[in-house]
Amino acid sequence: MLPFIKEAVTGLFSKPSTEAYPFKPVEAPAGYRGRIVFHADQCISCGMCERVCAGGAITTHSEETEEGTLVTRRFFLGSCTFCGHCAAFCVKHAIELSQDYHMVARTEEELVVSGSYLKKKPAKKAEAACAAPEESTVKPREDGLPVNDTSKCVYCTLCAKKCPAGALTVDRKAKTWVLDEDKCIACGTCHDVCPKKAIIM
Amino acid sequence: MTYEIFKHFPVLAIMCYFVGAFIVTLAGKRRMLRNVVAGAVMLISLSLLLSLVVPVMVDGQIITYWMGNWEPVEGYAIGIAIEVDALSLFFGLLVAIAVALAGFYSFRYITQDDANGPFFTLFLMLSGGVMGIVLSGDLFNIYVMLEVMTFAAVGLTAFRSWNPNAREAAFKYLVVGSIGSTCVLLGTALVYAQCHTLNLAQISAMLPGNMNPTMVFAFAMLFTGFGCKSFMFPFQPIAADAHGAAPSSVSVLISGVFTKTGVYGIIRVSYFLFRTMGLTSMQTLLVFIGCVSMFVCVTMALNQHDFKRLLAFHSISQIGYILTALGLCSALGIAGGLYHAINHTLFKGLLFLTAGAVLYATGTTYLEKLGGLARKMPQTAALFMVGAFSISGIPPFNGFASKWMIYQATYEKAAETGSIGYALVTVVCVVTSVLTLASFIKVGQSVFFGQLPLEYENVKETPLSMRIPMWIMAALCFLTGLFPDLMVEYLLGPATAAVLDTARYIDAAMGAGYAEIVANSTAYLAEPVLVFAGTWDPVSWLLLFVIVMCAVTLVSLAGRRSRGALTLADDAKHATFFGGEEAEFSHVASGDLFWGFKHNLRGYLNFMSRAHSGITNDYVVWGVCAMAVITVYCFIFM
Amino acid sequence: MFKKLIDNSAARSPWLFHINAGSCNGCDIELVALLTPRYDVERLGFKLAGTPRHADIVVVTGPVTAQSKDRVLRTIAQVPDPKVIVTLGSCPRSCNVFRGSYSVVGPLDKYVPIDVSIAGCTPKPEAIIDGLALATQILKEKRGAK
Amino acid sequence: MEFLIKIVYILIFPGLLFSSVFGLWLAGIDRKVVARMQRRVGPPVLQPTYDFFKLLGKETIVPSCAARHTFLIAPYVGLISLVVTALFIPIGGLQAFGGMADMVVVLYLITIPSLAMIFGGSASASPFAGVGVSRSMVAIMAYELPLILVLLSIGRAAGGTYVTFSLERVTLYQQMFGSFLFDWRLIPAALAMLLVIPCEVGAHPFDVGEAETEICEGPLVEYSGAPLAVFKLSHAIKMFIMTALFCALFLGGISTGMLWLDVVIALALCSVVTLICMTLLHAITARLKVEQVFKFFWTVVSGLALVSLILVWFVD
Repeated sequence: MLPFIKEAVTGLFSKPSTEAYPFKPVEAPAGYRGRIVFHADQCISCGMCERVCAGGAITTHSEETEEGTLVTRRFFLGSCTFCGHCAAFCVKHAIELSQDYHMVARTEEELVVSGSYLKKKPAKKAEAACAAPEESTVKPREDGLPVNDTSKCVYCTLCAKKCPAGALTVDRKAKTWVLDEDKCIACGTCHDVCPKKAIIM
Repeated sequence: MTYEIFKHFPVLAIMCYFVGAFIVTLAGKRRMLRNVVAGAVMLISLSLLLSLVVPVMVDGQIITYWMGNWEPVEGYAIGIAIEVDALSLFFGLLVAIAVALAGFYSFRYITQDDANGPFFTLFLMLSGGVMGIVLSGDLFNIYVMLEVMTFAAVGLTAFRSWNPNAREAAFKYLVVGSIGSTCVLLGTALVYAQCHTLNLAQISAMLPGNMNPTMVFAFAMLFTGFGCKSFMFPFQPIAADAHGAAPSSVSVLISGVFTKTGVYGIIRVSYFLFRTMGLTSMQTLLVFIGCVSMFVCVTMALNQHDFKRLLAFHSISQIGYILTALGLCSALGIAGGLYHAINHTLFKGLLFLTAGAVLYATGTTYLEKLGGLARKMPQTAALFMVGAFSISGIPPFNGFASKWMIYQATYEKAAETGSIGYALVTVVCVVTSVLTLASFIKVGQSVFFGQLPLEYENVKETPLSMRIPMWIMAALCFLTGLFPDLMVEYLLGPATAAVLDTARYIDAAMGAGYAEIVANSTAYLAEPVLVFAGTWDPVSWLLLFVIVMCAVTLVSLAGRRSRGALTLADDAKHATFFGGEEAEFSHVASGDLFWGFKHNLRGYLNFMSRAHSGITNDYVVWGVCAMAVITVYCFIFM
Repeated sequence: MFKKLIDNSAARSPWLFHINAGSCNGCDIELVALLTPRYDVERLGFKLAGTPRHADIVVVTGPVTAQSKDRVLRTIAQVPDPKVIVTLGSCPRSCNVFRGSYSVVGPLDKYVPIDVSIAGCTPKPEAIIDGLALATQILKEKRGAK
Repeated sequence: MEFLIKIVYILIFPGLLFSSVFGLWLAGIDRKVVARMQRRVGPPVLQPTYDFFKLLGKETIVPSCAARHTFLIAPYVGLISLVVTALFIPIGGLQAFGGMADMVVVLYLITIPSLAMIFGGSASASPFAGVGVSRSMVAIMAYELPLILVLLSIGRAAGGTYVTFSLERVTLYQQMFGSFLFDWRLIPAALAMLLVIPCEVGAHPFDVGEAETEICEGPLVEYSGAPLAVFKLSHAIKMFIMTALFCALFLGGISTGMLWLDVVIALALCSVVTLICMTLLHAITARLKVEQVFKFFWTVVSGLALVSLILVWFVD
């Protein structure tokens, strides 16, 4: 009993350990995963974020316009677990979890983070495609190893990352996709993970 | 003498009941006629006694009536006397009021039972017997009336003879009651052998100071006998059985009136006939028995699952209060005891009548089965609460006024004698009072509040003819609590003086100066002057209450406008907050209430429950042991 | 004047009632964290009430499970007016990761209008304080509307 | 004139207005200081007042299976009897209705608010209330025994060779011979009384009946709006009354000759007693179980009070 009394009395005469929060702003600690910030201009529409989102918070809406496809990516914070998977999987670092935790809303719309960008129609490529329409069609190989459809590939490197045998080397800058046929075990992982369905087996 | 005419009233009051009892039988199955006769009898008797208030209570007369005009010859009373002093009239009034109210209640209540005929005969016999005891001035006459009363009560207990419990209770009652009657008869015979007279006044002139072993034995017998009639500890289990089984209006009589005759007998025996009350040992004995009765019975009451059995145990608990107060042998104590006696008759009567109302409406008094009746029977619930508050001594009801006097008296006695034991008596009284409150909260929670079981969805309020007597009793509970000054001045004061002033009683019967010549000592056992250390002034208290109530009502009315009308709908919003299934019946059972209390006292409570085994033989053994112990005690200390 | 007094007091003494509609307990713990010396919402007059009858603000956590739905709705109905319904965390707002489960029948706004939602999984206590402050404001508006 | 003075007593000075204001203030400092002892900032001192007025403005819901009249009347009965109790307790020698049978009256009157809560809760037909009713009643049974022992000790000590039940005499005696708190025979009784106060008020660690977390505030579970406000007010006034009773019984000897100064001192003492017996206990203890409360009061606390009674009785 006595130690408690001592504690209480010393508590009475010491400074309270309470934060003065609403009157004095408080910063979230480093590493806090708060409100999602979407840099739409960096998005390459690989759709990885949407696929890894556990809460199903990310939706994509595309609209065809004259200049190309207007892609709107919508992050509904009310359904978000703030796990950070989308940010981790985004190769372009277009998604970022900020330290802003003031996610209080009266309506649903206030909880939505969205960004749109215009995916231009590939005008030049289209001409090239016109020139050699047949060549661009890639057929599956007969030995079961993967083939890359370069017209679809965005060189996101996901297939290389996922490849269990390390048979794929993808270089984003050089836009190359090289398969080491000796290492490949034809497991099909690259085919499964490819967001653009560019790998054909 | 201007009061000549009043001389005949007491005997008429007694005879009224007996004559009425036989006329009622003649009425047969004609209910109206029967009710008229019984009602008239009860009202006549009540008004006869009320008319005696002025001469006896106010003017201090003692009315003596010699049956057949057999007046004393040469200082020996050879005739049967009816002698009414303030004490007798006090008890007489109490009897008449309780009988009248219980009787009027019965008119409707008893229609549920098919056998109508014998009820009022027995009822009036019981009333007449009780009235005979309290007004009589003759020891053997008292015995005869005691027997009349006991057998009528046994008959009434077994009245619902289709109920095996009732038959069993009546049997137990008969057996244990006989112990009491035997004791009284033996005591009476011994006294007659010693004094050659049966007149109370003459005995009380001759006996005190002339005690010999025979008389000590006679005293022990009379004391035990009347104690048995008042169901003091250890005779209390019989009361529980009898009250539980008898019809409620009869329970009113058994609890409110029948037990009072025991108290009256103890007063007459120990304050008048033997004047042993002056002895410390005697005071200790009575106070001890009172305390044990009140504490044991109140804890037993907490353990009960039946409304009426619970009330029965409370009766004895309250009798314990009365005995404790009377055992103090001080004016304040006697006044407090008598005050509590009349209060007990009123509030316990009221409670038994509400129990009867519940039984009438639902067919059961089993606490675990009932619940939520306040919504269906709001008036009965209100009446119950008046009764419960009165018995628990909540101001401003009457129980508080009398308990206050008892606390005061016990504590003053403690200071006077310098004995800390009496201070502990005060503590026991207060604790008992709290436990009483607890057990009535248990009843309130299990019967009137909480959830309403589905089978009682169609229960209706009791008929008006049953509610009127209850309301009268409730009003009396309130009034007797509100005007303790008037009570003291007109009822308790004279009665207390009568208890302490034996010389006047003797002189009134035997002729002036008789006491001085014959009696050894006519000194007061205690100063018959009521001294209050403080005054309890409920009227100004009530004034406060009314004013504050008005203020609060005004405020709440003012607030109500802004809140809008209170709606009462049967939707989720107005359902009780509960996490379980919607329709779940979740009433806290009466047995589970006060678990914290029962858990701590489980050793004691289990012992007590086992001791109240319900076996007649056990109870007889208890009674005989009590008789033996009291006898031995009297021989040692007198 | 009396009305103004009551209105002012109402803003300073919002009592909370907390309903767990199948939450993982994360939000519940953060709500309780508000009572700790560090956050101490009692200084703003908030108090965790034991029963819906005393509450002004109902705080719901968890996706509404099939088992809890009836009880949640019943309890919300039992809060006296004016009341504000606050959802704490993502679950009651959208069922979050539990969406589509056979046992989840949420989100809450299928059944009752939500006044304030506090997002986060779980929200930071400061965010909860923000949310409750907003709820208090709404409470005031509702009082005025009445 | 006398009637007017009575009205003033009832409505203003020790009565309704004053006891409400002071009670709410006591409740406020209690909450504030508990918070500070736990190193929190704590609510403003006026917080109970805000709560009270807010509740006045809320909707009152009567559950459909409640006994309506009892449910609605009970809080007011409790409040009234508390206000009336306030009139009987001498505050710094000022007793609105002196010379009455105070001690026993006070003993019984202060159970009425708890009783009102019990009957009101019981009338609400909630099973939580049922449990709360049971627990509150056990708490009453628990503290009543030590309380009467304390009162008897005081009555004997103040009565000299005689005994008294009059608070007025107790105060007078203390003004002549010094406060009872400094009488060594009565120190156990004072300790017992300090423990009785939180139990009577329903404060930690003896608030078994109104446990929010376990049984949803027990008897109060179905109350909302104005009746609840009245109960909260009663709770606050009870704090005032019980501490004032303690001051009258044990600290009545302070007399400066000026009535108003006496009253102010008495009120300050009330606050101090509140801080000691309620706030400190609240800060350092957790809630006991109901059977522990009962056991504690019937053994330890009653034992203390009994020791005092015996000392007062046999030692001069």
